[in-house]
Amino acid sequence: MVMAVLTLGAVTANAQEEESPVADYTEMVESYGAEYAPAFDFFTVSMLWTVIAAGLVFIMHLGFATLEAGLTQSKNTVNILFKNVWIISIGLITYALLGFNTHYPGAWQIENWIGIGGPIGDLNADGNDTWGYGGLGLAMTAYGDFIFQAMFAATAATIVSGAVAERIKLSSFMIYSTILVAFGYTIAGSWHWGGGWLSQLGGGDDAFYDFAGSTVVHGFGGAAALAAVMVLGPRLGKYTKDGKIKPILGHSMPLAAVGVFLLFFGWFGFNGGSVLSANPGPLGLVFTTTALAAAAGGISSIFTSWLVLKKPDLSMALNGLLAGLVSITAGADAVSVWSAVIMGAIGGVIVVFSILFFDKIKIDDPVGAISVHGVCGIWGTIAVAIFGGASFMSQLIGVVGVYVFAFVFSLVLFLIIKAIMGIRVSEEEEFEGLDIGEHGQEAYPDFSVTSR
Amino acid sequence: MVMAVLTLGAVTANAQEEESPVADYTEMVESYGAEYAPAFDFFTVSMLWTVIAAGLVFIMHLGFATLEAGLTQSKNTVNILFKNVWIISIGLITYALLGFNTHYPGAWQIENWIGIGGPIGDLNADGNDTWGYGGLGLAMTAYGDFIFQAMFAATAATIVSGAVAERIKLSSFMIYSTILVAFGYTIAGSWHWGGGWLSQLGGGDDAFYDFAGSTVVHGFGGAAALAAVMVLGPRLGKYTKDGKIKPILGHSMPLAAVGVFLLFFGWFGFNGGSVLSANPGPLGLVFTTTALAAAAGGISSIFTSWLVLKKPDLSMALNGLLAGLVSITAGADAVSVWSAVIMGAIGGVIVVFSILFFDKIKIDDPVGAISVHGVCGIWGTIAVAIFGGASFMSQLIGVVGVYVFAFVFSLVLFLIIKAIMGIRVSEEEEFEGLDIGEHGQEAYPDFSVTSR
Amino acid sequence: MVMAVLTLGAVTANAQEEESPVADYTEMVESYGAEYAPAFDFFTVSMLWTVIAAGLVFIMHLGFATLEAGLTQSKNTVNILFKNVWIISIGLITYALLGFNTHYPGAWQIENWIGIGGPIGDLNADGNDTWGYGGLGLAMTAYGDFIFQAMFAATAATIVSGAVAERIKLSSFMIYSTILVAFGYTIAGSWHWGGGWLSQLGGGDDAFYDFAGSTVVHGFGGAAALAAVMVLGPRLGKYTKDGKIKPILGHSMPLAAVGVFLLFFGWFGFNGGSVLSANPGPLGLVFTTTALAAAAGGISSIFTSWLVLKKPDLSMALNGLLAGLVSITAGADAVSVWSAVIMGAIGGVIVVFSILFFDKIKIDDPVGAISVHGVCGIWGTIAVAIFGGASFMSQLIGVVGVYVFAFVFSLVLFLIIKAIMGIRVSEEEEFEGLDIGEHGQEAYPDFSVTSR
Amino acid sequence: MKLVVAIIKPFKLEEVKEALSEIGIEGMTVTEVKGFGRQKGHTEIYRGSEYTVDFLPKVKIEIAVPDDVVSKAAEAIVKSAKTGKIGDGKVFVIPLEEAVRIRTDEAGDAAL
Amino acid sequence: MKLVVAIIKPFKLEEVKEALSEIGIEGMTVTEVKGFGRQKGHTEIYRGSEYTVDFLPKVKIEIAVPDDVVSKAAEAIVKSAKTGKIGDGKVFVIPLEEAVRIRTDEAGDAAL
Amino acid sequence: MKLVVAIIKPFKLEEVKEALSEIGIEGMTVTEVKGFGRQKGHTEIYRGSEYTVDFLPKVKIEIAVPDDVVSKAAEAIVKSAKTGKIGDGKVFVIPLEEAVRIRTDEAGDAAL
Ligand SMILES: Nc1ncnc2c1ncn2[C@@H]1O[C@H](COP(=O)(O)OP(=O)(O)O)[C@@H](O)[C@H]1O
Ligand SMILES: Nc1ncnc2c1ncn2[C@@H]1O[C@H](COP(=O)(O)OP(=O)(O)O)[C@@H](O)[C@H]1O
Ligand SMILES: Nc1ncnc2c1ncn2[C@@H]1O[C@H](COP(=O)(O)OP(=O)(O)O)[C@@H](O)[C@H]1O
Repeated sequence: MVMAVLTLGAVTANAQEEESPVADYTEMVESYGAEYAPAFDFFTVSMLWTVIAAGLVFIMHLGFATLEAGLTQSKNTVNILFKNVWIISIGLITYALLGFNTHYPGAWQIENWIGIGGPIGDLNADGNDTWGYGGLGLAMTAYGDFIFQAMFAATAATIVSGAVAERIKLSSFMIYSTILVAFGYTIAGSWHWGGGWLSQLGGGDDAFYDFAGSTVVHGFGGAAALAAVMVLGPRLGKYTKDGKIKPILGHSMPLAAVGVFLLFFGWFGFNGGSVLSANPGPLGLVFTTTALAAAAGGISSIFTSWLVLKKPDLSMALNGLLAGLVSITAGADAVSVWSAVIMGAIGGVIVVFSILFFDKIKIDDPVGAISVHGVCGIWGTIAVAIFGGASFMSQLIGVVGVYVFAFVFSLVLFLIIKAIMGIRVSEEEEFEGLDIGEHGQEAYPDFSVTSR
Repeated sequence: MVMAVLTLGAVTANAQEEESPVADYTEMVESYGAEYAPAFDFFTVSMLWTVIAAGLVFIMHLGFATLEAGLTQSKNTVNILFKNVWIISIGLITYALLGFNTHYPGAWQIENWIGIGGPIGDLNADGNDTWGYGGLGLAMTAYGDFIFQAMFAATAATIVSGAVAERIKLSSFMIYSTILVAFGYTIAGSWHWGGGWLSQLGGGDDAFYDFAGSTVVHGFGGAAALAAVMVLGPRLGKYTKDGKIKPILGHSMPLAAVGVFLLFFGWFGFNGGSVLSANPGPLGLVFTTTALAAAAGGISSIFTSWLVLKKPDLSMALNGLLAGLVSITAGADAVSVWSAVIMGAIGGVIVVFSILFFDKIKIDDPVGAISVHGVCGIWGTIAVAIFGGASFMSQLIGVVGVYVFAFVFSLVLFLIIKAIMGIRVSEEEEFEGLDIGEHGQEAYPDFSVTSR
Repeated sequence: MVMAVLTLGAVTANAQEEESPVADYTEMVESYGAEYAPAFDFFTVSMLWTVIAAGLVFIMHLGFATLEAGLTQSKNTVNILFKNVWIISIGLITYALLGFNTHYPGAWQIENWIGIGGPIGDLNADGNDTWGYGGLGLAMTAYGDFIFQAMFAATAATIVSGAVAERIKLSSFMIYSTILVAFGYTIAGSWHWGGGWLSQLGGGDDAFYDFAGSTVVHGFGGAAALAAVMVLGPRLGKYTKDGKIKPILGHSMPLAAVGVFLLFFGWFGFNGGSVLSANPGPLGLVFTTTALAAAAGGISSIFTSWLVLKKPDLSMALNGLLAGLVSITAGADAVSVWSAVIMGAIGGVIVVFSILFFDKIKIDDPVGAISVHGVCGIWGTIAVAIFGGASFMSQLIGVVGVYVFAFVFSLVLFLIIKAIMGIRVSEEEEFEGLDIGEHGQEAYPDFSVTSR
Repeated sequence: MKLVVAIIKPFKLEEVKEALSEIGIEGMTVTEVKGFGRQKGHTEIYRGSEYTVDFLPKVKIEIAVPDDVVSKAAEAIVKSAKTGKIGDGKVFVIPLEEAVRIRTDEAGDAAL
Repeated sequence: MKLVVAIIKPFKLEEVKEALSEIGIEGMTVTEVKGFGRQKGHTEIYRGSEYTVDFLPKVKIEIAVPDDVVSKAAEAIVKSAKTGKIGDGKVFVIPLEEAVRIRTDEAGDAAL
Repeated sequence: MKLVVAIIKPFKLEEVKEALSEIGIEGMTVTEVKGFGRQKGHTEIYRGSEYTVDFLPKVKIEIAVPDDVVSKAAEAIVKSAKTGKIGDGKVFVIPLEEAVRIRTDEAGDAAL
């Protein structure tokens, strides 16, 4: 083996003194034996995909921020952007502090149900920086695993953020979102990804199937959002005294569209990264089902809104794309392309009626988060039983389990925060906008006379 | 071989029960024999690049959407964003329905000229999920191939969308774009990429050379756009009765700039992905020629517009970047870096004069799509003969063939739609804006008094 | 070997006539001998990562453009976008013309201090398109190396651009930025990356440690910006006659937020690509430290600004994310995750006080570039000595060397340009805005009456 | 005829419009304005510097009315726009010598 | 002197400006406003809820003119702004007691 | 009472406001407007076509004042808004028949 490396050096005659990553790598592989080369190489490329996918999931947070900002009033835009900076920051730190070691435990406090881990240490120690991590159970290093999962963590809080926008007290939301991400999401996640009870349904044979998290991520966020909105109440002026709905318009459709396209883009990392390796077979399938479900959701929501509302509604078309994406997230690797198209298309229909329904029952959700993530999350999860061969019972149990937990956790947490410090800004602040009220800043100060 | 896997298991002592992607992969490779390891590994990394490149091409659609929105009036912004949601959605679905199997036929209806394929099936069947796809003819699975090509498909329609903006009837455009993508683009594409007559020029020795589609994608879109604009006529008020040009200003330069930078970004996937593998040699070259041509186009258009118009014009600088990109697309893998710089620079000059020219002859193209994609597409294709050793004759034939086809196809289609349902909104709607007229929505409702 | 390839062909029975990238690759590998397979494969995947990282660094330029545009007045937006198109274009061309061969010299004009190289040639020649480039010293081809480094080059000029915004004469800035990128940055870079004196401190054992460029890129830009602002003076009306600060508000917080999130996204390529291979160990670590430092910077700046300014300030939170990123850039591969968190958090505190400080001493930096890049660049570099085991002395020498050079270079260059052609627009133009003055264009013309 | 000009708080626009509707006034013209008065603007912060926003967003309503409707209109505005807090705004009455409806060339009270 | 105030449809601004130019009026001040009147706004939809946009975009033109030009100016506006469709707008004439050109301190008709 | 209306260059707003403050005027209403006058707009370029921007951004200030303050106010505006260059704007004085403070129902000079 040493000889081989020497030969390698000879081939590259102009080799410099400095260290050579390629030679190092080769030497490392050869120290295991040539027969391990494919394993190393597959590991390396899979790990690369994992970190790139993490980057793509990161950009979803910009998508959420701009979508949310676009669909709300300009007087609350600073507040919304601020919340999104907060969420991604606290989400990452919290996941390092206790999320990661909760999702990969071995150490439950309550077996299969509750286990809170501690901060991560040097994840490259003990050979975790090579293909040895998890005993080849994963084709990535522990840091790769960490950063990919960490980017998911903040998603749940972001979903709630959109639903409670334009009226929630900033400090209360900051505390709420921190606890939701730190404990709520991590616990629910551990049921599925941490080897908890959901992964053991039917003795593991009929395990709950949720590929990239229709239920565990999106459904969790949607159910938590529903509880939050119920406690918080609608925005002032949204529903008139005589029971009519008075829409409060989002201030920038371009921002909203940028948000949705970025979410679509990032979803390739969300679903594609959930393959957890660069295995060409599932990777190509997942990219294809993801894109086609989104497209089908877009088209079906366009025609549904056209039929129902008489006009082709852009905000519904945008939500339709997202609905398609949420609908395929649970089964992206388990269904055929045309099943994916049907799943996405049905998601696009559902989201239109769901938004109309929640508006009718006076659940005021400015961005449609409950419908997109919560309702389509249910559909997407159940659809894996219909189209992907998962156990219908397990899917149902999983949905009910996660949604009820998220709803109750969010409800109790919100009520406690409400009791202690309040959760809603004053009427006057709501009229004036949270930008001035909470931050003393304006999003577009230049349009005012003063800045001239 | 089984032994080897066992040994592997022994190395990773803490291996868990769960399935191991790395071990699976290794086992699969070894079932073929160790000598296939490089093939498998190259295939895996190439496939990864293919799907990432597909994601990058996807984000170009956000680039198109924001560029188009930025260069048009705010009263038409909802309409433009809507059209872009429509195009990407219908483009993907259509490509699955009949585009893919048209581009990879074997089954012509009219040999080498027209072949319309059917819907895709399970592309992972028959070993297509491994390196076997296409008999090693491609370093990607069939799904990888599909999703990458599918993202290209909608581009042609998007190009037209910009040129006909601010006056075209929505329903007519939706039908037009669907048919253009479903039949027009797929047929033209099959001539080049489906083994059709363009790929057989000179018995295949002097085949038409169009690396990533200067002609087949951009030229096609530009020529179709020209026909569409000619049928449609200019926007009201663009040309005064006394023959003067009255510019209709785009409403947001930041949106336009975001669009161009995103297109530049996505072009790394468009051209880089067209290497069709992760082969380090061409990959590095293509990234470099692509970036340098864009840069040269930006610089040359800046100075051209400065000289001609007396002021450095941002919209021309942005179009210059795109002109450089279109100009290198046909030959990105076939020319040297300094040739790329010259090609891009000439593209940047051409685009300025071309935009001025089309404005003078009253072809009203709000975003300059005909010049950027159509005219620079010709230049880029011909330039491969000058700088990259392609046959001049073949390049010419290819350009003429594709442009004439695209123009005629678009013209006939547009005239038919015009006869049946009309193609233009009413004068009143055009004055008021298509956002209110077609969608009953505003892009920036918050700036109006009512929303306060 | 030939036999092996034949066998391979046999496996894929439906192989077509056309060339097969996989077979070509396999053949190439086998021509070296099977024992080189891991080297080739690692090289291929590393090269792929390099070009993807280059794409990510490219998108940082969109981040800079939108951040800068968002934090300045709308009357200067066209000018800012234009400058950013210019910078990325000239940066790439310049780097091809003389930057690359300066950073990888062998040919100093003044040994270890100054060496200006010539234009690049065919970098794929001499086997540079395979793993032979640099004698395995790098896991990428020469084009990969080039395009990744080229994307870095323009960064320094972009940093200055933000600091001098809203008052600098366009033509003067264009000349300034070209020379800064062409000579200033390349020389400073060569000290560290070109094997110059910084890399030889302590005989190379105590070499200056700056992983991805806290000092060499960000510090360089920040110090150059400081000199530029000192020569240029503050914007009119920023400091009143009685010595008070009158803030000039940025016109769009959404644009600014988009910019920061895109910078964060691109930073994964900036730092991650600086691993210079796809080595799973460092790659996962670098992604993790980068993300956590940014998050910590965001959180600490939020609380710092809240304490100091009484309100949670969005623009400070955004700068905090960037501060965290700059703070980790020098040591991203050399510190533990919790060190990264501390480094980022301290960066987030520093940036708040630094911005306040520079405002107090009347250094008018509209976007906070000097604080974010300059001051946090110092902190990040020194922190590697504290947390990452680098030599404190070497780090100090490196910082002083690069900062002094950048400051003096920028100062002299600016003074010369000032003497020859002036550097500042007229008072009237500054009042009216540079968009009208320099470009005769408006960024948002649609909001004016005329466009209706 | 008089031109009744009211400067009010933006969120009161809807109520004022309804109050005017009730007394039969169907036409008005509205402008976004900034007001400066007893009501002081808030202090805001931008990147660490405090500054005062003097001008607060207000809405100006202009209503041309026949002489006999002036006081009724003014009253309706005052009542519906009042919050009792500083910054509620003003009503001004300006003489109007002529009014023409562009569509029909009608002039005088008939044009309103 | 009088202040002639016209509320017109936005896309008529150019024509009105030209009509005024033709009768020698060189100065005017223009404001974007929202109008409420007989012309009812359209129904719009946002995420499934219908709502009516009562206020339509209009443009207000203010022109200070000597007494003898008033009727000519009003006429020119009415003629050029007319489409005959509801919502064409109004012309109001307000007495003007004084006018000063800031640049030169000229007052009265000379200031216009 | 009079309504003093001034059309000024936007960047003079601050100075005018201060000048008015100094003579005790504490209330005013400001509108962004576009002005058309002797001062010709600049030529701009968009994608190769030249066009003239006729309307220049101006700011309109409206101040209701008691009769005896009118000339002082006009003077203060003229002095503080003057640059001496074309386009400085105008001051108009319009009669005001009534003024009401919405908050208190005070009327007349007391309302200002
Ligand atoms: N003298 C004035 N002339 C014109 N507008 C005025 C005048 N005084 C006040 N305003 C307008 O009325 C608004 C409210 O006035 P303000 O003094 O703040 O409160 P209040 O009317 O309750 O005393 C101001 O914001 C301004 O728009
Ligand atoms: N009484 C009024 N006072 C002030 N402005 C009015 C009045 N009536 C109408 N307007 C303005 O004139 C515009 C056109 O009036 P409208 O009643 O819709 O049509 P028309 O003038 O053709 O009858 C309105 O949008 C509004 O801006
Ligand atoms: N007759 C007028 N009526 C109303 N506003 C006018 C009139 N003439 C000028 N203005 C306003 O005053 C501004 C300055 O006028 P202009 O003729 O350009 O310069 P100057 O007042 O210095 O002679 C114009 O932009 C316009 O807003």
